[in-house]
Amino acid sequence: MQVIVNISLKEGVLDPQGQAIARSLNDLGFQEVGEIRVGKRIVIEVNEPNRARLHQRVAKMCETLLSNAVIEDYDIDIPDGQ
Amino acid sequence: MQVIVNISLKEGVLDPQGQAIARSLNDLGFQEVGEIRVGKRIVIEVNEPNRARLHQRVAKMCETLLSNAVIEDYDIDIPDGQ
Amino acid sequence: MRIAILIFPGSNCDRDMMVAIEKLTGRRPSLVWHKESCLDPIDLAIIPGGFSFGDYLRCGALAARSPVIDAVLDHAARGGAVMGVCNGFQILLETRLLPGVLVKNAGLKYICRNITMDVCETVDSPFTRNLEVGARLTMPVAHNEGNYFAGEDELARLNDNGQIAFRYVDGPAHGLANPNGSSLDIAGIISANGRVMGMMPHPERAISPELGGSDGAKLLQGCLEALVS
Amino acid sequence: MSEPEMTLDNAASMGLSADEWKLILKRLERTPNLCELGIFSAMWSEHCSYKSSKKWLKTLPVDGPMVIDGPGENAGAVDIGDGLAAIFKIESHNHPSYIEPYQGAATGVGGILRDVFTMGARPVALLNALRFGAADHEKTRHLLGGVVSGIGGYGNCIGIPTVGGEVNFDASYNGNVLVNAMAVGLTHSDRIFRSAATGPGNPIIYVGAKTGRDGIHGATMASAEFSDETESKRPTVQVGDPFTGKLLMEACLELMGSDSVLSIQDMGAAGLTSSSVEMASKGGLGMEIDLDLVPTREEEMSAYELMLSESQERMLMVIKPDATRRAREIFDKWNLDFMPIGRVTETGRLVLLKDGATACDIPIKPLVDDAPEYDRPQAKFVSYPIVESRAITSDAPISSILLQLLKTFDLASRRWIYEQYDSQVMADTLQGPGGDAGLIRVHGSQRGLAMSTDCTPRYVEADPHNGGAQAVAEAYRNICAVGARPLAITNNLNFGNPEKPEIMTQMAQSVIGMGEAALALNTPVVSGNVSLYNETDGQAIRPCPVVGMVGVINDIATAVGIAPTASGQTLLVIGQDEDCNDGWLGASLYARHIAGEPLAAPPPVSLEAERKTGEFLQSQIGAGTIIAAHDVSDGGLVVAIAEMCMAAGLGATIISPNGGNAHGWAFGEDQGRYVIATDDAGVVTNAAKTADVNICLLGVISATDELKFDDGDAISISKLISSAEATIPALMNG
Ligand SMILES: Nc1ncnc2c1ncn2[C@@H]1O[C@H](COP(=O)(O)OP(=O)(O)O)[C@@H](O)[C@H]1O
Ligand SMILES: [Mg+2]
Repeated sequence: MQVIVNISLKEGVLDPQGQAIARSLNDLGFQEVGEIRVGKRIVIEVNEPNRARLHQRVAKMCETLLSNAVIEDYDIDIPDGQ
Repeated sequence: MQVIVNISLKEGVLDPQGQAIARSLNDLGFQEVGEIRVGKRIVIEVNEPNRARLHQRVAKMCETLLSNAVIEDYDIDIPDGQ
Repeated sequence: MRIAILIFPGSNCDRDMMVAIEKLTGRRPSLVWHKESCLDPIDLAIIPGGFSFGDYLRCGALAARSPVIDAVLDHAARGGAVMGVCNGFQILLETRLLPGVLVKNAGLKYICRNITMDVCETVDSPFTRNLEVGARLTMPVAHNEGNYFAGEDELARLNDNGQIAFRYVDGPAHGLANPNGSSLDIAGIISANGRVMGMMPHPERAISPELGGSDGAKLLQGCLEALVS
Repeated sequence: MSEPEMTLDNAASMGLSADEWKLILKRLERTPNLCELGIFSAMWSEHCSYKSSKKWLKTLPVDGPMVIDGPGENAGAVDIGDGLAAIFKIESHNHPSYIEPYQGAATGVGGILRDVFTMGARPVALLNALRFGAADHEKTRHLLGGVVSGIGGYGNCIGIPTVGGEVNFDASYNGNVLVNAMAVGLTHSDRIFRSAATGPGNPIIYVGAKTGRDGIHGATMASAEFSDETESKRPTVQVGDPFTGKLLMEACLELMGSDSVLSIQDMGAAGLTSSSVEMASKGGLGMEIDLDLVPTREEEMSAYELMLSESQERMLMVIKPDATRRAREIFDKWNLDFMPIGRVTETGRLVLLKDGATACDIPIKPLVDDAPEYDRPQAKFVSYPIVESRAITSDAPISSILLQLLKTFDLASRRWIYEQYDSQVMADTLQGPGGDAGLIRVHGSQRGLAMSTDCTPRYVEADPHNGGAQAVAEAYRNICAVGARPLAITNNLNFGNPEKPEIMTQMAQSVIGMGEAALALNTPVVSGNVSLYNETDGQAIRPCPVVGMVGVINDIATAVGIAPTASGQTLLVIGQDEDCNDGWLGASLYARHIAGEPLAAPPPVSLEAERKTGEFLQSQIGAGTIIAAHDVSDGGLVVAIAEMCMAAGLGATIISPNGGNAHGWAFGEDQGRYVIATDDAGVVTNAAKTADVNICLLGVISATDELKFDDGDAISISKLISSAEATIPALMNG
C-alpha cells in the first residue's frame, strides 16, 4: 500500500524558506502570491493490508522519526482503492 | 485562495534522502516499510478568484521557479469550497 | 582583463574570489550586485560560492531568476566566458547554461574537506587549455549539494563531447575519493562551446601554500591566461 | 477585554519567588499587569540577572593592558595590536538544543554571532563546546546528528568558518546536552559600538526579522530544571534563519561604517525586554516604545508576547536623528524591516504603548539594580582521594591499551563532526579543527589569531577548584602549542541546580580556580555566560565550566601544527623531567576506561610551571626551532605521541622508561606538558635548561607505519587511524 505523509510546520513557527520563495515569486511578477509555507510530502510503500493497523503504524513512524512534534504537524493520507 | 503544489522527484531519479529514511525506519523495527520518496508540499496563498486563471498562474510559477524539470514533476491541487 | 564577480545577498565566497583574482592579476575585479540588470563589457563573469538566497527551495534556484542573471545569459550568448564555483555552479545549472542538476550529497551531510581531482581531456576551452591533462589538483570542497546528476544520455554526451573538466580521484585514507556521490566522479563540467564552466571545489581557497595549498592558483591562473591570449 | 489582576501565583508560574514578588509590589507601589510582570520575571531570571552566580563572577580578573571591554558589553574586546581589536564571547543554548537539536544549535550560533557584530566587529571564526550523553544512550545519535548539522547549518550559510571545538560523551548529559557556541570577530579598536542609549529624543529603531510568538519565555526556560514533563510541554522553540542573519550582519556592518549608530543591542534572550531595558539602564535613561509599530508576522500579538518573544535575527538601535533616511536605505537594500518604534526619554522609565493605551510604565532601575543576588549556601566539599597509579594499572602492553583508548568516544577522531562545518570560508584559515588551537590570519596581514575551547568535567567534578584552573591551563596550552601568545578568555559556566549546596560548591570553587589561573596566566576574563539548572529529574550534569581562549601570533609564518613532517625528527616532551617513569592516573581517561573510573583526585595544576613552559614554547616556536607541537591532555603522553604520528602518517620509535610504572608514564595526565618534534634537539634542550624548563627525550620519527617502543611493543599507525576514525561514523551510520 502507498501512504502519503504530509509534514508541515506548526502554525506560528517561522518558515524562512516559504518567506524567501514568496518574495522571489513577487519579484518575478507574481504579485498575487501571499504567504507560502513549505512542508514535506513523503510517499511510503508499506506492506500492511489492514488499513486500521496501517494507519496506526504510520502514525508511530511519524512520532518516532518522520516529524518533530516541537515544530511540525503531520497528517496521514491513505489513498483509497489500493 | 489556498493552492497546494506537490513537487516530487521524477521516476528514475535517485532519492538518497528517501533511501536513508527507509533504512532508518527498517532499523527502528518498521519492517513493513519498502521504498520511500520524499517530495515538497508547498502551500501558497494566492489572490486570484478565477479558478482557471489561478491554475494557469500557479502552473507558470512551477515552471519558472518552483520545480526543476530536469528531475522534478509537479502537481497542483486547488481545494474546493474556497 | 575585465572580470566581474556577481554578488547575491547570501554569497559568502565573493571576497575570497576577489582576493584571489586580485592576487593573480594585480587588478581588482568589479563586483556586481544581483539587482543590476546589465554588465559592463567583460571577459569573464564569475559566480562565487555561498548561499545566494539562503539556498531555499533548491540551491541556486532563486538566484538563477534574478536580474543580473539575464545579463549573464546575454554575455554567454555572445560567447562570453562564465565560471561558477560551488553555489555558482548550482546557479549555472539552474539557468540551464550547463546541463544536469546538483542534488544532496550521497552522505546527506554537508562536507568540507580537501579533495584531489584530475584535469580531464576536454573540448577546447579557456578553462582547461592551460592545464595539463591528468594533472592532479588538491583543493577544498564545502557543500551540501554537490552530487552531480544527469540522465544516462546526458552523461554519455558530456563524456563523449569532452565536457567533463574535473573528476574526483584518489581519496584520503579516511574517506572515498568522490566526496558526494557525483555521477562519473564529476567535480566540474564545461559547456559544449567551452565558454561556461562550473565546478564544486573552491580554487579561491587554495591560492597560497600556508592556506590550503596553491593548486587553486594554478587552476585560476591557467584560465585567466587562456582568456587574455 | 480586561486582564485578570496578577497574583503571587502568576509570579510563581513565571519562576519568581514570593520575596521577589513582594519586592516588585514595593517598587511599583501597585500590582503589575501581565506585561509588566513578564518583564520583571525575564529580567530577574537566572539567565538575565545572574542572581546565583554574580557574587562569584565578580571574583574573576577582568583587567589587563590588552582589555578594551571586559564583561558587561555584548562581547569582550581585546587589543591585538595594529589598532585592531578581537571581540569574542561564548554562549550556551543547552535547553533549546535538547528539545530541538537542529534549531537549538543553529540559533545558538546565530545568537552568539549577533553579540559579536553588535559591537561593530565582523565575525571571523566560530568554535563550540558540546557535551552529549553516553554514546549508547537512545537519544545521543539523534541529538549529536541534529546539533552538529544545526551548527553547520547556520555557520556555513552565513559564511563564518568553524575552526575548532570540543565534544565529550558522558551519561550525566543523557537528559541535558550542552551546546556552547563561541564567536570571534575583528574590528578597529576605535570603532567599537556599545549598547548604552544616548540622547533623549533620539529615535529607537527596530531592524531585522519580524516578531512572532517564538520561544516566549526562553530566558525563564533556560533558568528552570528539566523534568519529563518539560518534554511534553513542548515550548515553542525559535527557528533560525541564517540567510536573514547574514543580511542583518551585512546591513548592520554597513550602517556602522556610516557614522549613524549611537548605540546598538541585539535581541537575544528575553528579546525586546532585555534589549530595551539594558540600553536604557546603561545610559541612565528611559524609553518609550509604541508596540503597535513593531513589525510582526503573526496577528494580534499582545504586549506581553511582543516584549518576550525570542524571534531571531532582530536588533534594536539608537541612531542619530538625521541618519534615519540613510539607515533606511541600507536596510531596504538588504530587504530587512526598518522601523522607528520609539524614542529615548529622560524619565528613567520603560513606557510601552499598545492600541493607544499604556501597556507598561515601570521604572528601569529596579529591573536591573534590584535584580536579586543570592549568596547561595555551599556544601563542604570532600575532595576525592589521591590514588596512586600502582593501584590502577594493569600489565597489558601499552600498544593494546593505546588502541583501546583511541577507539573510545573520548578520544576517537572528531572528523565526522567537523567535516560538516565549513572551516575555510573567508580564506584565512591556517588551521581548522584537528589540531590544538584553531588559527586564522587577520585578513590582509601577517598576524594570526589562535583560539580554543576547553574543559575537563571529570576533573571539575573530582576537584572543582583545580578543575576550574585546569580548564584555563588547557586552553592556554592549546594556544601556546601553535606558537601564539594567549590574550584573554571567555567562559561558559554549565552546572546543575544552584539551589543545591553541592552544585553551588562546584560553581563557586571552579570559578575561584578559573580566576586564579586567569590571573596567573595573564589571560583576563572579558566575557562569558552562565547556564544553570542543567538537571533532569534531579540528576545534575557533570560540572562543565568551559573556557574559550584567544591568543595572537605576530607572524603566521612561524606557527606550527601537530604533525611532524619527516622521519628523523626528534620527539621531546617539554614540562616533564628526564627520569620520569610514572604518572598521575587519578581521574584520567585510562582510569575511566581501563580501571572502571574509581573516585580519585585529578592531576594538580602548577600555574607557575604552566606559564614558564608555555612561554618557553612560544619563544622556541617563534625562533623556528620547532616543527610540530602538541599539548599532552586527555589520554596522556602516548596518546599525544600517537595523535602526532596519525596526523603525519609517520611512525616513531619511543624510548621506554626505566622501571617505575609504565602505564602511569604512558597514560598519566600530568599537566603542563607538550610533545614537540624538532630538527634542533640540542638547541631546544639547551634552551630549556637555560630557561629552567624540564625537557626529556622521547624518541624519533620514522618513515615506517609503526609506533614502536624500544622494549619491542609496537602498533601500526594506519590501524590506529582506521580505529580512531571508525568510532563516531559507526555510531551515526549504524
Ligand atoms: N565540536 C567540535 N567542533 C569543532 N571542532 C572540534 C569539535 N570537537 C573537537 N574538535 C576539534 O578536534 C580536535 C581535537 O579535539 P580535542 O581532543 O578536544 O583537542 P584538545 O585535547 O587539544 O582540546 C581539535 O582540533 C578540535 O578543535
Ligand atoms: Mg590540545
